Amino acid sequence: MTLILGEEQRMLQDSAADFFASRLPLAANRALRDLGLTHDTQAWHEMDELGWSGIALPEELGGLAFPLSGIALIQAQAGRTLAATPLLSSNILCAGTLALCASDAQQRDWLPGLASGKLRAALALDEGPRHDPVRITLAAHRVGDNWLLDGAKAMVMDGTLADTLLVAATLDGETALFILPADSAGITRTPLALIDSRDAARFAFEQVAVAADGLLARGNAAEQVLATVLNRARICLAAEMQAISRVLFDTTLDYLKQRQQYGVLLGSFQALQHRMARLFTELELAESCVAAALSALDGDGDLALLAALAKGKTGEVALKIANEAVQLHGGIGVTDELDIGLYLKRIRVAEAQCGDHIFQRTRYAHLIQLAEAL
Amino acid sequence: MTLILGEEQRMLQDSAADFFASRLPLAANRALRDLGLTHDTQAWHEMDELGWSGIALPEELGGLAFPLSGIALIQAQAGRTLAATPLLSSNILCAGTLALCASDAQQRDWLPGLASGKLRAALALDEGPRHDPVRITLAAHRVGDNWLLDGAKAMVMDGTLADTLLVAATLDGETALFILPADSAGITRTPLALIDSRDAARFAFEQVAVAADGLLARGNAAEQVLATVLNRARICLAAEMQAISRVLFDTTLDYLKQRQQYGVLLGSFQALQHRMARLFTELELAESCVAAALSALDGDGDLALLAALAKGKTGEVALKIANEAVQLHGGIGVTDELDIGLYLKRIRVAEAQCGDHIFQRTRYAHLIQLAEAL
Amino acid sequence: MTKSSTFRLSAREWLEANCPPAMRTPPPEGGIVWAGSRVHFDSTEQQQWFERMRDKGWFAPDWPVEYGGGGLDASDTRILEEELSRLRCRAPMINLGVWMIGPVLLASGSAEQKARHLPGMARGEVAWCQGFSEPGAGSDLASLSCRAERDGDSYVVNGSKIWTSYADRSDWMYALVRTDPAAGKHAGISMLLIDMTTPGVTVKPIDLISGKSHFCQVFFDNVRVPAENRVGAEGEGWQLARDLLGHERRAMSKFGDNNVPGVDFLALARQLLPLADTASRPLLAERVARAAMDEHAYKLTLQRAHEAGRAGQDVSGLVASFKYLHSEQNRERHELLMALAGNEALGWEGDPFDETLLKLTRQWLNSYTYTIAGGTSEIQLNILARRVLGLAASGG
Amino acid sequence: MTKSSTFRLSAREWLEANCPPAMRTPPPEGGIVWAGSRVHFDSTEQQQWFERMRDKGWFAPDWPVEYGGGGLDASDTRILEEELSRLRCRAPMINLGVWMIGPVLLASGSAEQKARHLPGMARGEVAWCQGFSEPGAGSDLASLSCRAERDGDSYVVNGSKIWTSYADRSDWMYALVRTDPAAGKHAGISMLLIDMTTPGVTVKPIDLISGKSHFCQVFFDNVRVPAENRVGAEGEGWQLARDLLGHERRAMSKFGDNNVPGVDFLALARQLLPLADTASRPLLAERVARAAMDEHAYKLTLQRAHEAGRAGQDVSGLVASFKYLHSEQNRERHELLMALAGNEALGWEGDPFDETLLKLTRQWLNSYTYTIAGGTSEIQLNILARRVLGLAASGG
Repeated sequence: MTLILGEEQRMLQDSAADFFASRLPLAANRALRDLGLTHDTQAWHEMDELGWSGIALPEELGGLAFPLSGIALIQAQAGRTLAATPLLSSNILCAGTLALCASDAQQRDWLPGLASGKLRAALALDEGPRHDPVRITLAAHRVGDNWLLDGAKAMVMDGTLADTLLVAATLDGETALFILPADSAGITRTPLALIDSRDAARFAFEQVAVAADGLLARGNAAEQVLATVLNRARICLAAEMQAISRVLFDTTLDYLKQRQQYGVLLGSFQALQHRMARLFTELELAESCVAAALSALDGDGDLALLAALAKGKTGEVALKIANEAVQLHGGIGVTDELDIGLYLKRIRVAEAQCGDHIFQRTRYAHLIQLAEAL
Repeated sequence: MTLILGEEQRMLQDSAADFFASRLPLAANRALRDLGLTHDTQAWHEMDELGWSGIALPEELGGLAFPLSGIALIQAQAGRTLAATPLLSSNILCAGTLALCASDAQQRDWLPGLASGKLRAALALDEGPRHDPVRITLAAHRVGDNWLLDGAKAMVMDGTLADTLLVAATLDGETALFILPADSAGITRTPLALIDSRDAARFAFEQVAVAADGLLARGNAAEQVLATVLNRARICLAAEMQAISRVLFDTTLDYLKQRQQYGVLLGSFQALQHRMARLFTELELAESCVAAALSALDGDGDLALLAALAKGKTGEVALKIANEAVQLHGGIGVTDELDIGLYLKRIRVAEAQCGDHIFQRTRYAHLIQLAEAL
Repeated sequence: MTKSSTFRLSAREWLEANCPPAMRTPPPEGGIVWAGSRVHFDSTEQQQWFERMRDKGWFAPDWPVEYGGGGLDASDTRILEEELSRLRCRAPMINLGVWMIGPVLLASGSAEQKARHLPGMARGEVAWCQGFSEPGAGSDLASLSCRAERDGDSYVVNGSKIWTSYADRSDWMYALVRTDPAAGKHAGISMLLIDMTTPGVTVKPIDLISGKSHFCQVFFDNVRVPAENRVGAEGEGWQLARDLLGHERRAMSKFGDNNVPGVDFLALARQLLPLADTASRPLLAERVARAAMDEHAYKLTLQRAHEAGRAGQDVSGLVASFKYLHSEQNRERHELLMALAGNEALGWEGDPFDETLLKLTRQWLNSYTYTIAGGTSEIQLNILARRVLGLAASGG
Repeated sequence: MTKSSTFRLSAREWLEANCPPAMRTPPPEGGIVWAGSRVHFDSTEQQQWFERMRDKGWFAPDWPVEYGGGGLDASDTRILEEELSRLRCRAPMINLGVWMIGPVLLASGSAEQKARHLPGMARGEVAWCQGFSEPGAGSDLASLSCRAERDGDSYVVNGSKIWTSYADRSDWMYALVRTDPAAGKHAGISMLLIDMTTPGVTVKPIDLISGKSHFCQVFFDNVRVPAENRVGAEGEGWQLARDLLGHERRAMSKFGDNNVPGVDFLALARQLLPLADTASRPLLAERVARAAMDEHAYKLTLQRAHEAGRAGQDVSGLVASFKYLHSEQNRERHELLMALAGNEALGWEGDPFDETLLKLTRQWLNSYTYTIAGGTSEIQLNILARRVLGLAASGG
């Protein structure tokens, strides 16, 4: 396992940084929010043209031969300017699932569209307030050649813009994964306005018919694939949160170095210095976890363990840094004018998505056989 | 419920403070430790003469008409000089149990001795590493007119010096409480050397015969009585820990005001100031919990809830203050010469006894119906 | 019957008769009348309650009748407050005139200032706002730089004030301005009464991370203020502000009494816990218990301070910790509820989300304000360390 | 074959032949030989290993042969260390002479000093201790007050040194003393070599909260030290001490390599968890997981710093955080194990307690030392804030 970036990774990181700085800088994303928009469709097409939607997908189906860590690197750079991308939903969660368990025919049906960005997919999984991939109640049953889906999904990220849905259901007591057009008959979609202004929707499924070839996997296979893509998503979210933490830390550090109070620099107050120094050590610990998880994303390391470690640690640290950033900025810290609030809100969403740091800690406990000890 | 002391309570508190300052000051308790002694027998007789062993026990059996909070007040003052007393084991836990559930005959047999200090009793309850009053495996069964006890008790406070044992056993799947002489045939007693140098022993019970009138209570009654005396003990331990926290806080504050480093007073470093200020607020919160629990000890307030609150909060705060006291004293903080280490060790023992702050928090969660919500 | 029991009975009787039952319930958000020239009522009951209290003189019960007050002595005023609280009457209005600047004018204003301004305050006809904080000054109020230059019979004011509540609905502002830049930090400050309709005054509402707010920024661009509108002498502003801020706690407690009731922490936690993933549930329950214990301990501390204070003990140290404890615990409870509510607390607005949880989310964002406004937690800790614990200032 | 591969092979061969298998296991507590005139061996193997390494010159492999060293160049010295580590050989002895003062004498000592002292160090015949810290000086080393007054050909030393490891078993001390109280804080300091048998030297071992320790306090009462025992010029002591402390990390890492293995955190936690009360168990498991995650993250950080350093990146900030992180995490793990072990961790000594848990208890008490010794956590945070984050010193 290597914990520093390779040459190719650095190049992708730099070009992603350039892209977001010039094409979707923070001001542009703030403007989108003020217009009530969740993303910039044209900019997404440009990302597609860069080949990002096809990262780590089969080349013969339009994919790009770049390892998965590429998406985490892009997501981190997007995090710095708070840009939304289609990559987590469409590539990591949905195309990733197809690549792992779909039949050749299914892959041919869906992957070219997803890899090129012609299709946008979203994963419909969570039903309750907290992420819980093992408690699925949306039910599937066989009727003739078709499947019928009944139930609801409370929070589907990118659910409003998605034309394709990947749905986790329960089928004869097992987990099953289906793929279907998002406008299938019987689906009611309700857009959600989130604190981070990103796209999300709530779904109701009433007797939704899915063709026979809409079933991607069931039972153990489905659970394992779901676990894998969720772990990958966790690492991408960790990379994003870590990038945001770094922006918030640096911004706050700069502020403390410039701002005067009672005639002295804020940053010269020892109580604040110690808080910043502690945050610095936390930030660096989290950075190492992300670095290791990036390796695991590319197959070098224990994916499940490092995903739990990275998302758990970055989530905890990001919340802490965001809270301190607001507090140390004082009054202006709570104004919408400052960017800190935007980062804070995004962190809250990323922290909740795919399991918050408490969830990840229980995962980690399980993986190191602490739960067995009980 | 009143949260400040009444006139009589203040008088008792003052006389206890005088007693420990003059008769068992910290230097004397340190000297006892260096001699390998757990307590000062003569001083204990003097406490008996002051009537303390009989507090809140029936006057006609030698008791003293002072409410139970008296013992917590004494224990707090004893805590300040780290003096051991017989009161928690003999009065609160053992005599308290007898007064609550023993027959008149049993009370006449045992209470006069306990109230006068002629007898010293200890509660044999804990069997595992952590306090757990519901997991009792020491077994009792009936054989003719007698009871036979089999099993072991891992940690009996004051177990070496006790002449009388109150034993929690399991009888036909229920909890049962027995009283018997500590030198009964079949009992093996192993003295323990603890970090706080107080008296404790481990016990093995092999076919220990207890006379028919050795059974004090069983089933629901036994469990309720045990719960009550444990809650009282928790409050006394909370009062003691709080008193120690205050000594440690004051000592550390004084040190910070006197000690120079790099030419300035340690106490002028803002990072340390903020830590002390936070500790101050924690200390005062804990103080209020103890005050409310003292009222509950005297029947005014929810005993179980306030016991969990007081012991949970004081334990958490005491550990924090003790750790900070060591750290802020620097190098000399870890020497045996300084008293801080003695207080630290006592806090560790008091924190573990009758359930640490994590245990108390789960109790509190249960009592406010959070567990039911699960 | 003593004089005071007589007053208590008559006050109670009057309130029972005149406070509409609808006004004895906690107000909805923004449901308290902001008194002033542009007063607006949401309901007939609100208007009745406002007018009856006004006509009784009880907007300012302890002010002299000549200025529109109720003419009560301190003891009867306290009795009236107890009765208002007993009946759970809403505050009939919010009025910084009566609560804040009024008492200062009563004590230190000129005869003309009293006659001109107090009756309007006491009748709730003029809305006042406070111009103290400035951008860039933070907690360090005395470093203010809003400039008032003497020009004949007027001052010419240039600069800006921030965090001014309801400036956009106010008729007048009492403001601290720097009249002598050469004098010491505190000595160069004076207090002016500024008509908000004067040319050159611009008000810009401030959006917070939690959304719209009642805070505004106010800009002064060559605003001419007659010199007769200066309270006290030149350079006395700092002392007057200190007197005035002595009334702030009382005023804030009235705000507090009538605050929108927050989400019920324990009730919501109990409702959300069973919905959590199995593995996290006991951990979340423990965190809830911990926060509940802290809150319990805090409430007991309020009670203990009250009892100890009545028994003549010095409780200044305890009292100095309240703001810190309350705001920090409040933050912590909101963080916890956010974790419990997960996805359901990510909503900004809109029907699909539960109303209570939308409120939670806004309150969570708002909870950041309380550890900053009115003296940051860091300032509170400085005060505790230095004034209460007696540690020397400034080592590094 | 290159010169270095030749050396590697011959070193490996020699070590395989000469390091007794028993010396290739981690030593028990106190199981490393403290070299010096009163050297003591616990076993024949220990003595063999000591004598063979001594005779090979490998106590000081990179010192000139004339002073009893091994005469190796830097590259071969590193190869030897790698081979020692590969075979898991114990350090054959602890010797502050070779590790700390020896290199300083080699660089800055007089010819007489080198000839007199170096061979005894290199042969492990003379035990050295370090006299830097003083009671009352804490982290502020330069405020030392131990006084050395010139009197003819001697200095007369008065004062006290504290935290001197193994002073009670040492033959000589290198000490910092104040030779010129009038000079600046740093400028008045000189370094002396003091024979511990000189009249007026008293050594008192220090008991810690965890029990007996190797630390001592050393008192000087009119101790006469020949002026020829001063290293370098008068007033050069501070600079020499800085050079010397540059070697400390290397020396400490050797101590570290041979440290008593601690209790295995996760193994012990797994063993104790099932014994905990049902309600606390998931909470304790979560705390264990959290500490394990922190430790995992720390180890990854060590690795990352290593890789980044090799790739030429600046890792000074990262490295500056290691001591703080390691000692604080270590404290936390011990606190946690104490909670898990409950009653069973309350033992001070004696058979009834499990040996591992008795060790845990002592280690817990010892864990307090690590956040204090070698620069407190507070000092570490100051360094991070000022040197790494670039925040200005001293606001208050």
